[in-house]
Amino acid sequence: MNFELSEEQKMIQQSVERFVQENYDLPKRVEISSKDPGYNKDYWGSMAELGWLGLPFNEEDGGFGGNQIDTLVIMEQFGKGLVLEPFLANVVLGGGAIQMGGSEELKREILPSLIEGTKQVTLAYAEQQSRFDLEDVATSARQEGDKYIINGQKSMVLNAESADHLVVVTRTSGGQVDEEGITLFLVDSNTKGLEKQNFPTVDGLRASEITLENVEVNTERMIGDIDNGFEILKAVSNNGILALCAEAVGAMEILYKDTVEYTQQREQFDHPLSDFQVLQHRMVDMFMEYEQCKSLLFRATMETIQDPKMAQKTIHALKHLIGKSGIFVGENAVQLHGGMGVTEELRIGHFFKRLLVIDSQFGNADFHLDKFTDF
Amino acid sequence: MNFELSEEQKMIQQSVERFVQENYDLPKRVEISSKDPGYNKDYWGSMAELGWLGLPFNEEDGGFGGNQIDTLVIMEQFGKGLVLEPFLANVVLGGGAIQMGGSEELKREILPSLIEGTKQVTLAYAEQQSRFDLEDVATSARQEGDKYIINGQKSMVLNAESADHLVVVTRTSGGQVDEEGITLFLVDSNTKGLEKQNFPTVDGLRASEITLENVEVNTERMIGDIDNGFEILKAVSNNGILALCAEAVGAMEILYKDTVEYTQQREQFDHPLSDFQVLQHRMVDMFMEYEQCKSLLFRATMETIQDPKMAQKTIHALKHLIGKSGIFVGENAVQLHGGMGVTEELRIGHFFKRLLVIDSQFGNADFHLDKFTDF
Amino acid sequence: MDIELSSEDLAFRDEVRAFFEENKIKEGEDYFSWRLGWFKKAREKGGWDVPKWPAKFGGPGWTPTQHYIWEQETARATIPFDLPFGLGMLAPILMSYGSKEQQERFMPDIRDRKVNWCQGYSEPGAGSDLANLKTKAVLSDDGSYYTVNGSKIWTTLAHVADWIFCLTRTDDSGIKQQGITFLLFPMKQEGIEVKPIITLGGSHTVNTVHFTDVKVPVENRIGEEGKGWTYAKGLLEHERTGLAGLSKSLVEVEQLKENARSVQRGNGTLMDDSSYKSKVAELEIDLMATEYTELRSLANAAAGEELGPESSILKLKGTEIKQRIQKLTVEASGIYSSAWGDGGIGFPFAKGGTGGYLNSRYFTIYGGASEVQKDVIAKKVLGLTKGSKK
Amino acid sequence: MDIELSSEDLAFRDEVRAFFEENKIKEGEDYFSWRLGWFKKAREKGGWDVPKWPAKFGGPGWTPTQHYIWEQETARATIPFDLPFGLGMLAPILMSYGSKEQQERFMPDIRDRKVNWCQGYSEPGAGSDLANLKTKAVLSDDGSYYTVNGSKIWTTLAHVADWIFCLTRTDDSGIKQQGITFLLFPMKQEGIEVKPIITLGGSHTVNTVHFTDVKVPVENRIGEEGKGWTYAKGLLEHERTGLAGLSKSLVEVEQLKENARSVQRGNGTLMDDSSYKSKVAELEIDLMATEYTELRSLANAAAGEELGPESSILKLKGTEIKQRIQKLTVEASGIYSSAWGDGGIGFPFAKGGTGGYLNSRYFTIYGGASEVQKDVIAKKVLGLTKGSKK
Repeated sequence: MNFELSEEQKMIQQSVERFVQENYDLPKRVEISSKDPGYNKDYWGSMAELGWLGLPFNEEDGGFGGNQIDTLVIMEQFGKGLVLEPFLANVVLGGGAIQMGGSEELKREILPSLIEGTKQVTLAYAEQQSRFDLEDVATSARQEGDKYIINGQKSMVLNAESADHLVVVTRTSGGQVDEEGITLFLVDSNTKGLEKQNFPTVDGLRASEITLENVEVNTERMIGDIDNGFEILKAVSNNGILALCAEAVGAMEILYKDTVEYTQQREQFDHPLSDFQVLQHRMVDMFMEYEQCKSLLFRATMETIQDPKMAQKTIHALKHLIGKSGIFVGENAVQLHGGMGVTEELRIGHFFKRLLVIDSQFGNADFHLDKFTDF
Repeated sequence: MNFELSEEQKMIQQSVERFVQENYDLPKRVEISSKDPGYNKDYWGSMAELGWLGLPFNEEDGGFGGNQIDTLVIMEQFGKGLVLEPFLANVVLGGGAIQMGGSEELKREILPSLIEGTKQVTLAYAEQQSRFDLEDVATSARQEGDKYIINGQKSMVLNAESADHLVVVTRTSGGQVDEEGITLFLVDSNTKGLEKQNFPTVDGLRASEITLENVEVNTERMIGDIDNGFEILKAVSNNGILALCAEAVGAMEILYKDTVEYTQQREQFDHPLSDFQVLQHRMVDMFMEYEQCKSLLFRATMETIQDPKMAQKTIHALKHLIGKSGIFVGENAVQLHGGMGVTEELRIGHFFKRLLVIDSQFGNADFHLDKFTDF
Repeated sequence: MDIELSSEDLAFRDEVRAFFEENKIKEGEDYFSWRLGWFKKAREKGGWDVPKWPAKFGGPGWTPTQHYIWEQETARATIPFDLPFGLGMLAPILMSYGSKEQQERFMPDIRDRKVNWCQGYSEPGAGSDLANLKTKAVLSDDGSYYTVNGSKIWTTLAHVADWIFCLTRTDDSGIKQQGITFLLFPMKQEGIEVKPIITLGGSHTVNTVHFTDVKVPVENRIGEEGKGWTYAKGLLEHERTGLAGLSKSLVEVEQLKENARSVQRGNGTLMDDSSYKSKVAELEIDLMATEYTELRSLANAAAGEELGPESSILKLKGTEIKQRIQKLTVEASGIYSSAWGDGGIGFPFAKGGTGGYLNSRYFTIYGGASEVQKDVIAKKVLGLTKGSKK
Repeated sequence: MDIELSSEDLAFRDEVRAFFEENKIKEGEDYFSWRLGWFKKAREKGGWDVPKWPAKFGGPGWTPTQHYIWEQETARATIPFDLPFGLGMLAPILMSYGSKEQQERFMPDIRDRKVNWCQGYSEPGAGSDLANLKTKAVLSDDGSYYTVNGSKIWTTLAHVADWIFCLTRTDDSGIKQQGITFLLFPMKQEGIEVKPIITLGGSHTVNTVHFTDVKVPVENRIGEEGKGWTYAKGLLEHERTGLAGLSKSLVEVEQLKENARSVQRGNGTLMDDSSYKSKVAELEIDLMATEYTELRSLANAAAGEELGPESSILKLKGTEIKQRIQKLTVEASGIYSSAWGDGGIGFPFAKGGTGGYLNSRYFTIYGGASEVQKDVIAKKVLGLTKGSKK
C-alpha cells in the first residue's frame, strides 16, 4: 500500500505542471477557447512530442504502456489550468476504445497517428433519450454484405469538430436498452451521410450533435465483437470517469486555494474576509471535500488497475462524490468571492463551469448514487 | 387572511402558559414521569376543570365547539413544558375518533366523562409490520352474531396503561393493506383477552404493546360504518399530526431560545460562546427553521379547517418539515451546549428527545416526503 | 386566525385578473406601444401603474393583502416588464426626502416610464459593506455644483440608463456611514464611462461606471449634505423583501415540474425518479413555508408593526429557493446542460438553463450576501451582540 | 502508487487472523479469565498485548501498515474489551516524560490490565478549552506533597478506576497553558467524590469528580512542575485519529444494512426504500473516502512525516459517520425507536438504538468539538491566521 508516484510519474507531473503554468493563464485560455478549433494546435503538437498522447497506449502500438495512474497525473495537472486540448476525447475515449477492441490492423492504422498528434478520434455514445444510460442505444447498424449501414443521432460528442474519426456506438440487435446487441464502429468523419452540428459548451470546450443517415462502414472497422461492444464502452466510460475526476480534483484545488488567497486580501467591514469564522469554516469544508475526493480518486484508480470488476462500485462512488463536492466547492468559491465571483473576469468562475460540466458527463451525482445502491 | 388569535384563544393561551410555567420545570417533570401512571392526576383534574379537555368537542357532547386552532394553542404551550398529561391520546386521538364516528349513544356515554377527566380513551392503530402505513392493518375482527371477535396485536399505543377504553383499528374485510375493509371498535380496557405490555418511551411518556386474543366487542361499539373506518382514522391521524406539530413548534422555541441564552453565558477561549460567528449563524439557522415550521403549522391548520381534503398535501409537507427541522434544532441545541447538552441534567436534552419521538409518530420525515410527491 | 380572503379582497382579485386578461398583448401588436398603453390604462384604474406608491402621490393606497394579491397575480399574468430603479427605489426616497421641486421634476417621468434610472451604490472593493464608499463629490467654492470622481460597480442596466441616483462621499473625517451625500445626475454626459461586466451566465446586465470630473448642480442633491446614508438605508430592508420573489418562484416550480415531466426515463419521466422528485418536493415544501412566513410578515405590517430584520429571513429563503429551482433545471437538462448559447441543442428548456443557474449564484450575494443577512438576524433578532466578536 | 499489500503484510494479516480465530472465547468459558489468558498469549506473540507500544518498551514495533491491518482485523474479530486510558494515554506519557522509577512502577500493572486508570483533564466550565483549568495543586512547604482541590468532569469510568492521571494548576500567574502540572494518584481515598452523570441515552459512563484536600506525594508528579500541558498536548492529536474508528464503522454499516433488510416494506425491505438506501449509500461513500484519507495519512506517517492537524479531518469525518450510522438505526426502527429501556419491544436491533443515537451526539463534542477542529484546520492547514479575529 503506497501512495508515492514513481520517479517517471513525478517527472511527467512536473512537466505537465510547468506546461500549464506557462501556457494556461486565464486570458490565454479565453483566447484559445474563443477561436477555432477551440484548442491550440501548437500545444497539441507539443503534447505529442513530449509523449503525453502515447502514455497509456501499449508499447507495441507506439505507446509507453502507462496505466490509469499516469493519466491521473496528467489530468490532475490539466485540471489546474482547464487545458483545452482534446486529450480526454482522443487518448482516453476514442483511442482507448480502439486500444481495447480494435483489430491489429485498425490499431496500426490509427494509434500511431493519434500518438503523433496528426489524426484525431473521439467517441460518440450518448443520444437524446439516453440521458446517462450507456446501454440506451437507438442508433442502428444494419448489415448489408460486407458493410454496415448506420442510422441515428449521437449527442454531445466531445471534440467531434476536429475529429478525423468517430467511434460510434450502435445497436446491431436486441432492444433499445439491452446491454447485449451493442456494437462499436470506427467511422471516418467525412463519410457521406454524417453531419455535425458543432457548438461551444458551458466550459469553453466544443461538442457536436451528430446525425448519421445511411452511413456506410466496412465490417473491418468494427471495434470488438459484434453485439458485444458494451463491455468496451463500459471500460472506456470508466476510464473517462477516472480521467474527468482527476481533472476535477485539480480544479477543486485551484478553487479552494484561490478562495483562501482572495479572502485574505479582500477587506470588508474593516477586516479581511478570512477573519470571519463562518468563512473560515466554509473554506475548511471546501478543503475537506477536496481531500476526500482526492482520496476516493486514488482508491478508484488503484482498484481499477488491480481489478476493474471489483472497482465498479468505487467508480460509482467516486463520480457521485466528485459531482456533489465539485459543485459544492464551486458554488462556495463563487459565494466567497462575492460579486466578482459571478463574473467572467476571475478564473474561479471558469473552474466552476468545468466542474458543472464534469458532473453532467458519464452520469451525474444522482445517477451514480443510484447505481451504487445496486451493489 | 388573519393570523391573530381570538380573545378567547388568547385567554386560553395565557392560561396554559401560566400552568406550564408554574408546574413544569425540569425536576418536576422528571419526578412526574418516573412515577406511575406517568402523569399527574391532579393536573389532569385541573385541565378538566379549566375546560381544556372539552375544547374541541361539539357543544351537544359537552364540549366547547373549538377547532384545530384551539388545539394548536394548547399544544404549542404544552410543548414548551413537555407536558405529560395524556391530552393527545384522549382529546385528539381517542376522543376525536368517537366524536367523528361514534353513535349518539356512544358519544353520550364516553365523551362527557372524558371531558370531566374521569375516564380515558386512546387509539390503537399501529402494528409491528405497518411501520407508518395507516392502511396496513392485520388485526382482524370477525362477526359472530351481534358481536365481533378481535384477534391481533397493536403497537406503541400511547397511554394505554391508563386508558379505560381503546379505539382499536381492525380489519373486517379486504387485503392487509387495503383502505377499504377497516373498521374501528371501542374496546374496554379490561375486556377478557386484552393484554397490555406497558413501557416508558424515550421522551418519558408511556406506551403499550397490546395483544388481543378473541376479544369480544358488541356491534354497537363500532365507530363509524363497517369497512369504512379508514376515513375516520385518516382524519384523526391528521389532527394528531397537527397537534404533535404544534407541540414540536413549542419545543423548538425553547430549544433555540435556551441555546441563545446558554451561549451568551458560557465562556470559552476567553469569549462568550455567542461571540463566535459560526455559532451565531447556527442559531440563526435554528431560529429560521423554527419560524418556517411555525408558518407551515399555521398554514396546515388553517387549510384543514377550511377544507381537509385540500389540506392533505400541506399536512404531509408539515410533518416532513417538523421531523427534519425538529431534529436539526435538537441536534444543534445539544451541540452548542457541549458536554452538558448530552446529559439528563439540562432540559434541552429532554426537548430533543420529544422531537425525536414526534418524528417517529404518524410517519417520519421521509415517509411524508414520499406521500407529498404523490400529489 | 382565518385563511379566507374577505369578499372585498376576492372582488379585488377578480378585478385584477379581469384587468390583466383584458389588457393582454394581442397577436401582432407592437410590444412597446402596448406597454405604454397598458400603463396608461392601469393609471386610469386609480394608480395601478404605481401600485406601491401611497395615495397622496397618486398610488392606489392598497392594503397589504391587496398588495399580496397583486403580486400573486402579476407572477401568473402577461404584463409588461418594468424596472424597479426609478419606480420602486428612487421614488420612495423622493417622496420622503426630496424637495417639492425635485418631486415635481422627476416623479412624472418615472411614472410615465420615460426616464430609465440606475442605482449607484456599490463600489469596487466594498462588497456587502455598502457604507464603505469612496466616490468623491466636492462642492464648488460658490456652492453651486459638486464635482464627482470615482467608480461604481454592479450597476444594473447602467448602459441603457438616462439618469443615476448615486451615493457619494462628501466627508471622510467621521465614521463611514456619515459624510455620504445623495446625488442625481444624467448618465449621458462627458466624464461618465460605462464598462460592461459579463457574468458567468454569459449575459450583460451589470456594469462598472467611472466618473471623471462629473459636474452635478447642487439642486440635484437630495436632502442635506452628509445624510445620504440615512436616506438610502431604510429602503434596503424593503428591497430585501422584494428580492424573495416568492410568487414568481411558485410559477417557476410549476414550470420546472412540467419540464421534468417532458424528460422520458424508462417507462416514466424524470418526475418518477425518486431522488429528483424528492428534491423538487423539498423545494416545494420550503416554498410553501416561506409563503406563509411572508404572509405573517405582511400581517404584522398590516397591524402597523414595522417590517424589520425578519425580512432578512425572506431574502435568505427566497433567494436560496430561486437557486434551487435553477439547479434542478440544470439537472433536468442532463447531458444537454453543458451546451452553451442559443444553439437549441437538446430539450427546449435546457437552452439558457445553465446560464440562468450560473447567474443565479448572484442572488445570495447582492442586496447583502447571505452571510451578512445572518449577521443581521443574529444581531437584531436574536440579540447576539454582547462581548467582543471573535 | 500501489494498492496491494506486500507478501509480508499479507502473511502478517493471516497470522493475526489465525491468532484471533484460535483464541476466541469458548462456549461456557469465564469471560474474565479468558480475557487475561488472551492478553498473556498476545504477549507471547511478541508484544501483541500492547500493539502501540514501541519495541523498547516491549511493544511489537510494527509498521504503520501492520497497525492498520491490526485495527481492521480487531474491528471484525472477537477480542476482549480493553480501555485506552492506561495503555494508550498514560503509557506514552510515561515513556516520554516519566522517570525510570515511574515507568517501572506503573507500566507493568498497566500492561497486565491490573490497574484501571481514568483521565482527569476536562473541567466544569472549560469545554473544548482544555487549558482553561482551575483544579489547584499546592506544594507543601517541605516540598514533599501536593494538596489538590477542584473538580473534573466527563471523567469516563471514574467510578471503576483505581488511579487517575490528572492535570492540575500550580501557577496561574502566566498564560493559561503554563503552570499546569501532571499528577498521578489513587482514586480510592478520602477527599475524592465521584458523582455519576447520566447521559441522554440513559447510561452511566462519565462522572464528575471532586477533590478536597487530596494529598499527592511529589514523586507522583510527571516531569517538571508547570510543564504538564506540554506533556498532555502531544497526545491529544493522537487521540483524535483514534476517535475516527473507521474499521468499527465499516462493520457497523454492514450491520445497519442487515438490520434494514430485516424490516419488511411492501414486497421488499427498507433497503428497497429509495430515500433510505440513498442515505446509506451516501454514508458508505463518505466512509470509503475517509478510509483512504486515513491511509494517505498513515502513508505520510510511514514516510516519517508527523501526524499533523490533518488528523482533525479524520476526527471530523469519522465521528460524523458514526452519528449517521446511529441516526439511520433509529430511522430503521420506525415506530419502535421511541421505546425506551430493555423491554425488547419491536425489532431486536431497535433496543438501545435510540439511546445509542442520543449518546452519539457526544462524538462531535468530546476530544475537541467539531467547531474547534475546524478552527484548527483553518489555522494550521489553511493558514487563515492573519488579522484580528471577528
